[in-house]
Amino acid sequence: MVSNEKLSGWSVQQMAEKVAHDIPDGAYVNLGIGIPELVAGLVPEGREVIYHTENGLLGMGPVPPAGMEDPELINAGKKSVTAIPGACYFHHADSFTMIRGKHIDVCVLGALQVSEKGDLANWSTGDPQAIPAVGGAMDLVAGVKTIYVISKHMTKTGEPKIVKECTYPLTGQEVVNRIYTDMAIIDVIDKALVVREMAPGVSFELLRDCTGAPLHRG
Amino acid sequence: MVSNEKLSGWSVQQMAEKVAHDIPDGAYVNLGIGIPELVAGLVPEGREVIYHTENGLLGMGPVPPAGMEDPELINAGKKSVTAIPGACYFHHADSFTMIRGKHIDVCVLGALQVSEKGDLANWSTGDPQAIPAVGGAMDLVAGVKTIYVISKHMTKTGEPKIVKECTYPLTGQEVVNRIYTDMAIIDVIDKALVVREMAPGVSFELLRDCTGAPLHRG
Amino acid sequence: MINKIYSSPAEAVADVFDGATVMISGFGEAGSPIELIHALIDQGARDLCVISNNTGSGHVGLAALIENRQVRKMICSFPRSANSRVFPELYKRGEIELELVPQGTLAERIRAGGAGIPAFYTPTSVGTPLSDGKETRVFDAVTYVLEHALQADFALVKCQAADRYGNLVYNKTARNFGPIMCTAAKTAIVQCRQVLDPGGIDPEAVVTPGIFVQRVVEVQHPADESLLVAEERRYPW
Amino acid sequence: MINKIYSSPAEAVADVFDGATVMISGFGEAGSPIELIHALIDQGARDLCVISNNTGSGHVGLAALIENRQVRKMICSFPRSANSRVFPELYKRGEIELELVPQGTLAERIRAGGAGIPAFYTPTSVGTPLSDGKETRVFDAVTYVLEHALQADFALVKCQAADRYGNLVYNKTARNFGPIMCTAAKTAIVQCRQVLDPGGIDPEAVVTPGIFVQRVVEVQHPADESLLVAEERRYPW
Repeated sequence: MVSNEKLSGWSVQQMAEKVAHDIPDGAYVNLGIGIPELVAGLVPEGREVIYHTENGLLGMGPVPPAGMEDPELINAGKKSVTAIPGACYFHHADSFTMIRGKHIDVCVLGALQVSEKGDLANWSTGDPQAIPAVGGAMDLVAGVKTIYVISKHMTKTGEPKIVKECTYPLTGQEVVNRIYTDMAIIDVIDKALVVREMAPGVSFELLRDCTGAPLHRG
Repeated sequence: MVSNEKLSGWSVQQMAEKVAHDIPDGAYVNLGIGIPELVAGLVPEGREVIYHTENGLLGMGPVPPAGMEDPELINAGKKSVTAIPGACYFHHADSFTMIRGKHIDVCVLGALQVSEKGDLANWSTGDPQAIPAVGGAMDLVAGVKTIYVISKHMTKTGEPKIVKECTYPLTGQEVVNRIYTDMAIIDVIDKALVVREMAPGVSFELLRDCTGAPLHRG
Repeated sequence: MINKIYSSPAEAVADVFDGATVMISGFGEAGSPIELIHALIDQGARDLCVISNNTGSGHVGLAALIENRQVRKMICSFPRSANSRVFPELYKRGEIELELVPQGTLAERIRAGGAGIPAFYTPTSVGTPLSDGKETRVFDAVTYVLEHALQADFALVKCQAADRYGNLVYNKTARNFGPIMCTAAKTAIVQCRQVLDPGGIDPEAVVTPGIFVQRVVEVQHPADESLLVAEERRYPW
Repeated sequence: MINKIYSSPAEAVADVFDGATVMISGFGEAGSPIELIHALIDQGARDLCVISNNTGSGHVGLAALIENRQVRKMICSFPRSANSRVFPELYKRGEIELELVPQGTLAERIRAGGAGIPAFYTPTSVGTPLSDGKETRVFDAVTYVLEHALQADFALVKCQAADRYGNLVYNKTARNFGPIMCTAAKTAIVQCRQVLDPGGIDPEAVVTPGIFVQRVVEVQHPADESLLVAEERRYPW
């Protein structure tokens, strides 16, 4: 295994920029908790994107200025947010009608593992000691039209996160459309991984060595 | 068969009064199209009853004065109505959540036939030439807690409408709780008909002769 | 910029194709998008499957669409009413198909279609001819029938006000099937009395979130269908 | 006269019985009916099955109810969060049951419980451990899992304003599970910041129609749970 230390790949900020670049004008987008939230601030000028948060807000705006937080206006990560003019509130069954009914265009999620078939594992390591918690992740991957994963290419211990078969419990089967890592952008097409772009300094051979499943040149 | 002409039973108005008398204070009530609509005007003083109309209004008020009709404020019979202070509007899926989810206390419906088991036929004579139309009747009988039928005891041609088995297509099975006719008030209890009250001049023997199923004294 | 406002009913319905499934809002005349329906008559798409609670009145709106022989099949709960002439006549002649659905089941099937639920169980219609041939199942000693979701290529819907995002509010009992039909159609086309600026609708009071709406067209003074029926008007005029 | 207004949280929760199933609104702290939960702690009903998206924060509200050992089982989608201490500890010791449900399935099961739908099919969780042992079925070449309705004896819900009929409006993302929980409980108990006269809520903007609500209690200034958690407060005080 190749250590992350040696890679001169994209920063988290650059990964989020790559995702943001691929979000089309007019899209309805749900951003997972954590790194995916960075994407909202990086969408190119001139595009209007509507953010959905599954706890009942369409038209989520940026974080409010300090002191202006409202504990009853939060996102799925339970952080304070704002609402744009033209936003609306709704209850949970209506919110998941948007998700499950394939009304949301893009969802950006983190990952523990992605398989070459597009299986995603991102909610549990299967550790019997851990408290299982799933939230809306399984609904999002089952219902959103396009699933983007944003993740480091390898784990902190240098194991590939992109694998032949996920060993962690699945969030969904054959659901991921594109993976953005610090090393590359990889599409899942017909249960196979196709490399779209590599970070500066990353060769196909290096990428292959850092990936646990066969890669195809795009 | 005994002809309707010979009976000195209750008037339609009196039948509706009997129904109205049995609607408890605070009840949520859906009234079928036609004679059942009379009930709303006859609820005893001092009771507050909330009327639901399945086309999306809870808190339906009386017919508006002439000239004040609003074509977008109608009841299930497509007649102009009003809304009381404290009314609310909602869409059809929410309206039938109220019905199917057993939130409505009482529904008053007309009948073609009622069986001794409480089966109701009120939407079709089965005539293959007729245009079938069901509306919300099947949902109402399946979901409302208490179903009252208000109907002439016999058909215009002197046939009993209360029968051993319905010959017309059913609206629902074992759904009717009480039948109000011009001759009597009859409960359906454990698949049997129990006479609660008879109109002046109606004897049990006469009632039995006019009914197509066994009757029990209450 | 997101702007779902179309300039005319004609432009909004231009791509309805032959054989399309079209949901049409309204309970009787209340909430029926008569200007959109008339635009669809002008446009001429044929062989349509129409999902609507009724079959229209007189010779305007949905009745006129049927009379113009653009509808192959109706899915509805109450196909006849005091002023419906067109559908009954075609039906008796065997020239139009009918799928009769209890009103609450119709609403729930549409809601399921919008919510990604392919099928559900309901107590409605058990033991009646309308569940003939359908799968039943017992839960907790009660029998239920399996019903399947309804989806459409287009929905034609009438509302009160909209913004450029497609957020909608309705008027009184004209709301009826509109909100659920918007969710269940690939392309929801809405006529509104008024277009407001974003934020012009209270975000707590939005009934249809814009995500469910693809096209909005302003019709400030929609025709009063009951008046047209009383005047025995026919469309096309 | 219909008057669903109760004088205090204590009076509103007085008849919650041992072994009851109780739905509790809220997504994290937003929409959590903390005064009703504290009244339930004072009241003391035990062996409860609680349906709520999370398991509470710190040592107040839902976390305090759990800490007071009144809860036998939690049904929720996300039982741990930054400030949840009580549930994880009991769970690890095997002293509380957990049924983990995907958030959208949780919402839909509650909605079904209120709508008279005993069961439905959903694509969520297919192929994952959360559908283990559940019935699956293919519609149009896609696999779905059968999920069953959730109902409750009581719902404890927080909203913004109510009238004596039980009509409710909510505040922003504190709406979340409140409206569907009111529909799915035999007795929906709601705390509101303000009681309005009938008609004081726009009939077009009512979120929960009064038919779904049995009891309303005014709590003008509900506690800010996050503040209590930050101050490490414990209930009972």
